[in-house]
Amino acid sequence: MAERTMIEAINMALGRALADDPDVILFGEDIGIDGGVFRATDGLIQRYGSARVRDTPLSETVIAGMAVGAAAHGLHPVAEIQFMGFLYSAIDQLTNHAARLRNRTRGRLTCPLVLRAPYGGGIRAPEHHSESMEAMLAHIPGLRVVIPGSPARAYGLLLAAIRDPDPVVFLEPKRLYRATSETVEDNGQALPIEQAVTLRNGTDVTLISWGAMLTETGAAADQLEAQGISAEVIDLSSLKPLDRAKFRTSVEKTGRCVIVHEAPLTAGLGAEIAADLAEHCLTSLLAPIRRVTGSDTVMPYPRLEAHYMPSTERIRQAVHDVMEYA
Amino acid sequence: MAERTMIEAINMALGRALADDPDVILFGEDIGIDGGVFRATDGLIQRYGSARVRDTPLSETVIAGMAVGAAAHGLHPVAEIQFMGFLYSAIDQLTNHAARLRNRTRGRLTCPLVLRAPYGGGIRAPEHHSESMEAMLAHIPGLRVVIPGSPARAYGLLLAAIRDPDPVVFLEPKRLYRATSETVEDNGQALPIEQAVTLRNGTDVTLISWGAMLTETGAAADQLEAQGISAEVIDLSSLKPLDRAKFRTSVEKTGRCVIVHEAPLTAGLGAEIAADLAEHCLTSLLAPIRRVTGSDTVMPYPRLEAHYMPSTERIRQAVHDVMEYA
Amino acid sequence: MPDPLAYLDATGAALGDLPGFAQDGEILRALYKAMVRTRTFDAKAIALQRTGRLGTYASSLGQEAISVGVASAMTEADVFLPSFREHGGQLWRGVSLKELFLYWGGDERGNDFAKARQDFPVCIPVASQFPHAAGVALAIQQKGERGVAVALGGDGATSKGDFYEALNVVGAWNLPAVFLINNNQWAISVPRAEQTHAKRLADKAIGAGLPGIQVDGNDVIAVRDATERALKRARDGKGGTLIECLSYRLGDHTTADDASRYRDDAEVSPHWKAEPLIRTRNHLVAQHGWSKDDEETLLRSCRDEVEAAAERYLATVPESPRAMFDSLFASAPRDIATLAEEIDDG
Amino acid sequence: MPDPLAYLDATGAALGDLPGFAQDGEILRALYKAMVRTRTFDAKAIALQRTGRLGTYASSLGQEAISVGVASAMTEADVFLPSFREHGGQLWRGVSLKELFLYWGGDERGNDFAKARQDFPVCIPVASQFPHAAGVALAIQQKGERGVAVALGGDGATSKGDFYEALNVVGAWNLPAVFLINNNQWAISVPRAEQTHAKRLADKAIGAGLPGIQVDGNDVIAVRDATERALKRARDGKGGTLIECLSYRLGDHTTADDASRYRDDAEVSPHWKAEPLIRTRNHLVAQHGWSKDDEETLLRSCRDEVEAAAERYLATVPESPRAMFDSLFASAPRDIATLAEEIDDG
Ligand SMILES: Cc1ncc(C[n+]2csc(CCOP(=O)(O)OP(=O)(O)O)c2C)c(N)n1
Ligand SMILES: Cc1ncc(C[n+]2csc(CCOP(=O)(O)OP(=O)(O)O)c2C)c(N)n1
Ligand SMILES: [Mg+2]
Ligand SMILES: [Mg+2]
Repeated sequence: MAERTMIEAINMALGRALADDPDVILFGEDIGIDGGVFRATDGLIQRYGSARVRDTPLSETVIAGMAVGAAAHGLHPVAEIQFMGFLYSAIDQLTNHAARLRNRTRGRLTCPLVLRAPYGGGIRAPEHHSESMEAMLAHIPGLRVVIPGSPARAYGLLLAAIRDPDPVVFLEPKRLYRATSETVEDNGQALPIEQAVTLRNGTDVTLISWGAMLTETGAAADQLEAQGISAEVIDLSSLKPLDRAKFRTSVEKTGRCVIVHEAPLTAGLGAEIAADLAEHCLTSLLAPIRRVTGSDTVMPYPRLEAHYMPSTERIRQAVHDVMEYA
Repeated sequence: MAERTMIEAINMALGRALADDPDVILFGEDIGIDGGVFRATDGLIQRYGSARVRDTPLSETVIAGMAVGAAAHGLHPVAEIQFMGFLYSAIDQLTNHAARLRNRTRGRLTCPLVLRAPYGGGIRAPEHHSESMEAMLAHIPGLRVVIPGSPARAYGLLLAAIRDPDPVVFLEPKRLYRATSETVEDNGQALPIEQAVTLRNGTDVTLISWGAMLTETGAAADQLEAQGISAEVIDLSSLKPLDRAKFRTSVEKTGRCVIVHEAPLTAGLGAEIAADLAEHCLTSLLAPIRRVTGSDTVMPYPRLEAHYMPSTERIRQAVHDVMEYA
Repeated sequence: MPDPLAYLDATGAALGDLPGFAQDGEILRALYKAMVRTRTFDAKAIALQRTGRLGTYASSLGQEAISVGVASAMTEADVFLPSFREHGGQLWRGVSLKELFLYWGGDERGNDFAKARQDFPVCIPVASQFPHAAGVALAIQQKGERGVAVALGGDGATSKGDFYEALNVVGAWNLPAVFLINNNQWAISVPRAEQTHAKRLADKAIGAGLPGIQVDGNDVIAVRDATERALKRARDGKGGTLIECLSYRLGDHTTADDASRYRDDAEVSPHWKAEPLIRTRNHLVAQHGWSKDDEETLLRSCRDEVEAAAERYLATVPESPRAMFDSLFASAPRDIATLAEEIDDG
Repeated sequence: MPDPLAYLDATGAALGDLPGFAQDGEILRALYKAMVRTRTFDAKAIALQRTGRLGTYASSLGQEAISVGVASAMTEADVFLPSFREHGGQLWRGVSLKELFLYWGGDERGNDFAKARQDFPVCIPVASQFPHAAGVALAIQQKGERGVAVALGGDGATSKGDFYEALNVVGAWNLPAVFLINNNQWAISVPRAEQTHAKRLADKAIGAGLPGIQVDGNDVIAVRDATERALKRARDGKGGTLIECLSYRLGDHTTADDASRYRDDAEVSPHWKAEPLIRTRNHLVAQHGWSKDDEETLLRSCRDEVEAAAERYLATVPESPRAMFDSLFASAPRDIATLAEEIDDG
C-alpha cells in the first residue's frame, strides 16, 4: 500500500467522493485544469469532467453563497477557497446562511456543503497567505470546523465532512501538505467527525494542539520524554463542536495542560479549551494552563515569520514551567 | 445639565467630533436625512452638511474599504454598519487591511477609522438583527474593539475611538440605546480607551461583563447583596486590547469569577478572560470560573429570544454555585 | 414593444395587443385576486404589528404586481428566492397566510412551508439570495432538471457585491437563473438616484454579458410576460436574464420606519394613481365584466381568509426553548446536547 | 480613433496622428527606459527567487506598458493603488528597486517608500484596492485636493464584489478616481472568457454609470493617453473612468505557478510579437534615431542599477523580531507590550 502525503490523501478523498456520490460537485479558483494551486484536485477534472470540477470566477462571496444554494437544492458541493486569507469574504454567507439554513427552516432546507481552505504559515508565503483564523469560524453556531493532523486523518475526515448533512469548514494545514507521508488506504472509510485523537498517552502533562503545530508539539513531547516527562498529546481535530470529554479526561489524569496553536493568543481557540478546563477540571489542575501560540500581531512577512510561530523550544519551556510549578 | 440616553450621548459625541475636527467624516446607510435607523446621526446632516454626513449605497464592503482608503489619506472616517449582522461583509477589509496597514507599511500609512455598529439582541428584532459576534473581531490583531456600557461611557469612549490613531470597531449595545439615561456633559472629553471599569466594588466574587448584559449582571449583584454576597462588577469596555491587569487584580481579591456575555459560549470572549485567569490567577481561585452566556446556537427569532439570553436568574445561580463550591 | 415593457397604462387601457394569457379573463382575475389578497394580508400584518402582536414588518403596498406577476409565470419545478418584501409571490407559490404571519411574528416554523418546499425563505441580508439562486441554478443544471432559480431583490440590492458576483457567474456558467429587481425607488431613505449613477438598473446586466430588461412593475401583465420569456430562455439553455421592475414603495420601509422623515407626501401621492390594483381592476371591469359584486365578494373573502389565518397564528403556542437546538444540526453534537440540557434546567 | 484605442501597431508603425507627448522623443525614450528597467528588475527578481533569495514573485513580463503608461500620466498629487503585478508603475512613481526587492523578499520595510509616500503598497487580496481608491478619492474630494486615486487590478479582479461596489460608489458620488484593468487574459489558470461573459471588461463601467474605455495595453502611448484623459476628466470634477488595458501574461502567474499545466506555448508565442518593448523600440529607431549604442547603454545601465540594488537588498539585515509589534499600533497597548517582551525572552 502506497505512502501518501496529506495533499495526496486529500486528492484521493475528493476523487473517492466524486466517484461514490453523483451529487458531489467541486468548485473553486484554479481547481480544474490547474488541479488547484496546491494540487489538491490534480487530475480530477480529467476523471470527472468540467461539469463536476469547475473553475469559478474570482469571487469568494459567490463561491460560498453558491455552495449554500446548491447544497439546499440537493448537491453536495465541496468548494475551495484558495487560501484562508481570502475566506473572509465568505464569512457573511457562512454565518448568515450556511450555518443557519437548517435551523431557520426547521429542517426543511439543509446545507450539506464543505468549504475547504489551506491555512497556516511556515511556508514563506506572501502576506495574506498564512492566516490561522480558525477561532473566528469556531465561534459561529451551526458550523462544523475540522482540521486534519495527518494524511490518514485528512482522508477520513474529509470524507466525513463531505458526507455530513451539515456545513463543514475543512481547514488544511498547508505546511503539512507534503511534510510527511503515511500509509493511507483508499477504502472510502470516513472517520468520526467529532472526535479528538490521542496521539500519544502520557501521565505528566496534556498537550493539546491541531494542524501543523502538531509537528512542534510532537517534537517537544519526544524531547520531554528523553528528559523523563511523559506528555499526552491530543490532536483536537474537530474545532467545532469540541470533544470536551476527551481533553477533560486527559487533564483530570495529568493535572497539567499546555495548549499549542499557531493563531494569535487573544480569543484564539486555546482560550475556549483553557476556559472549559478552568470550569470543569479546576480541582484536578496542578499547575496553571499555559497557551503557547502565535503572537498577538499580524503574521509577519517571511523574514520574521519564524519568530511569530510557536517553536518546539517554547512548547518545551512551557511544559517545564508547569512541571516545576508549585 | 440634561440627562441623556446612550443614543443621545452617541449623537452628541458624533456632533462634537464633527465640530472639533474638519477631517472627521461620517458615512453609512441611512445616516443622513433619516438620521440613522436608531437616530444616532439625527440632525447631523442638517448641521454639518451632506458632504460630511453621507448616505452610502448599500455596500458594506465598500463602506469598510472606503474608510480604509479615506483614513490612509488623511480623513477620520466614522462609518456605520447598520446592524452587526451585516458587518460580516466588512471583515475582509477590516482584517486584511484596516488592522494591518500601519504594520505592513511600517507606519508610513495609517488607518484612523471608526466602524460603528449596533449589536446584540433583546429588542425583538427580525433575524440577523441581534448578533453579538464581538469575539470574532477581538481575535483580529491590529484592531481595537470597544463596547460602551452607559451613556457617559458611550460619549467618552466614542470620542476616544474617533481620536485614536488606529482602527477601532465601536459596538453599540442597542438594547441600551434608550434603556436608561444619565447626566452626560458635552465637554469633549474622551475616556481612556484601554481601560475596564469597576462599576461596583465587592469582595466575594468578580462579575465581568460588557454591553447590554451589564443590566442583568448589575441586577444580579443587587439581589446577591441583599443575600449578603458582595459582588464586584467590572465593565470590560475594551474587548481588544484587554485590560488584563484590572480583572486579574479583582479576581486575586475575590477568588471567584463569573463572566457574562450575550454571545454564544464557544470561543466567545469570556473564554479569553477565563483562560487568562486560569493561567495567571490559578492559585487565587477558590472556585471554578463560570461563564453565563448566550446559547451555542443561532439567535432565535423573537418568540424564543428570551430563552437564548442570559437571565439575571442564571447569573445569580452561577454565583451561588461558585460561592457554595468546596 | 414599449420600453420599459408595459401592456396597460395607469388607467387600465391596453397600450397594444396583450399577450395570450392576458386575454383570458380567468387568468387576469386570478392575478387580480392574488394582488388583493396580498394587500389584505399586508394591512392585517401592519395592524397586528401596531398592536404588538407581530414583529417588524415590511409592507409590499403598491408593489404587489411584481411578485405576483413573477410567481404566476413560474412552475413547480422553479425555485423562488425572495427578499423580505415579496409576500404576494410567496402566497402565489403556496406559502400559507399563517406561515407568513408566523415568520413575521418571530417563529421559525413560518419558514417550514407545507407547500413550495424547495423555495427559499425570506432573505433579510440584502442581495445575499442572489448567490443562493446561482447555486440552485447550478444544482438544476447539474441534475438536468427543468426548473429555473428566480431571485427577487430591491434596488438597493444592486449595490451589493453579492448581486454582481452572482450575476457574473450566472453569465459565465450559463446558469438557468432569472434575477429580478423590485425597483421601488427607495432603499429605506436612500433614493434610487443616490444608490447608483447607472441609467437603468437593468444595465447592470451588461457587465455580466446578460440581457437586462426594464418593465413597468405596476403592470402585472408586463411583469408576468417578461418573466415568462426569461424563464423560457433559461429553460432553453440560453442562460440568465436580469429584469428591473419599476414600481414605487407607497408605504414606510417597514413598521419600524417613518418615511415622513425623508420624503414628502407630495412626492408619494401621484404614485397612488399608478399603483397596480386600480389599473387591473379597471381593465377587468372594461374587458371582462368585473362587477361591483365581484369586487365586494373578493374583498370579503380575502378579509375573511386573512382574519381566520391571523386567528390561527395568534393561537399557535410558541415552541419549547429546546427547539432552538433541535434543528441546528441533523443530529445534535454531544457538545450542543449538554448545553441544551443546561438551558432546560433553567 | 481606433477602438480599442491604439497609436502604434505591433511593429511600431503609427496608426495615425500621435498625441502631443508622443511626438516628443525625450518622453518616448523615458517611457521606453522605464519599461526596460522594469523588465530588467523582473528578470533579476525571478533569478533571485529561483536561487532561494527572494519570495514568491509575480512577473509583469509583457505588461510593462500598462503601469508605466498609467504612472507616467499621473502627477505627484495623484495616488497609485496597484495590484501585485505593476512594478513598472511603482518604479516610475519613485519606489526604489531596493524597496521592491525588500517587499518581495519578505520584509515589510519594502512598503515604507522613501518617495511616493501617499501611494499604497502592493495589494494581494484581489480587487480589495478598489474600495481603498474610492476612499482616497473621497478624501481628495473632501479636502479639495487636485489629485486623483488611480487603482490598477487584473481581469480576475473584475469578478470580485469589491470592484463593483467601489466602481458604483465612484459613480454615485462622482469621485475623482480612475480604475484600470490589466487584462492579461489570465487569472492564474482561468482564461478571460471563463471569468465573465461580458463582451468587454470595460463594459462593467456601464452598471456604475461611468465611461468604460478599452485600450491596447501593449501600446504605452495609448495607455498614457487614455489615462491622461481620464485624469483630466476626474480633475475637472466630471468623475471616474474605467479603462481596460488589453495585454497578455507572457510568463507564469508567479514563480510558484507552472503555466504549462494549463496553456500551450502555441497560444503564448504569437503574443511575443505584440509585446510592448519591441514596438516602442522600433518606433524610437524609426522616428527618433534610437541607435544600437543607445540600446546597449540602456541595457547596461539598467543591469548595473538592478544588480546594485539587489546587492543592497541582500545586504540588509532583517529587522529584530520586536519589529512585528512596533508598528501594530501607534503606541503599543499594555497587552501587546507584555506579549512582545515574552517573545524577546525567546
Ligand atoms: C446587507 C444588508 N445591509 C443592510 C441591511 C439593512 N436594510 C434592510 S432593508 C434595507 C434597504 C433595502 O433596500 P432595497 O434593496 O431597495 O429593498 P426594499 O427595502 O426597497 O424592498 C437595508 C439597508 C440589510 N438588511 N442587509
Ligand atoms: C480575493 C483573492 N482571492 C484569491 C487570491 C489568489 N490569487 C492571487 S492572484 C489570483 C488571480 C488574479 O488574476 P487577475 O486579477 O487577472 O490578476 P493577474 O494575476 O492576472 O495580474 C488569485 C486567484 C487572491 N490573491 N485574492
Ligand atoms: Mg427599494
Ligand atoms: Mg489577469
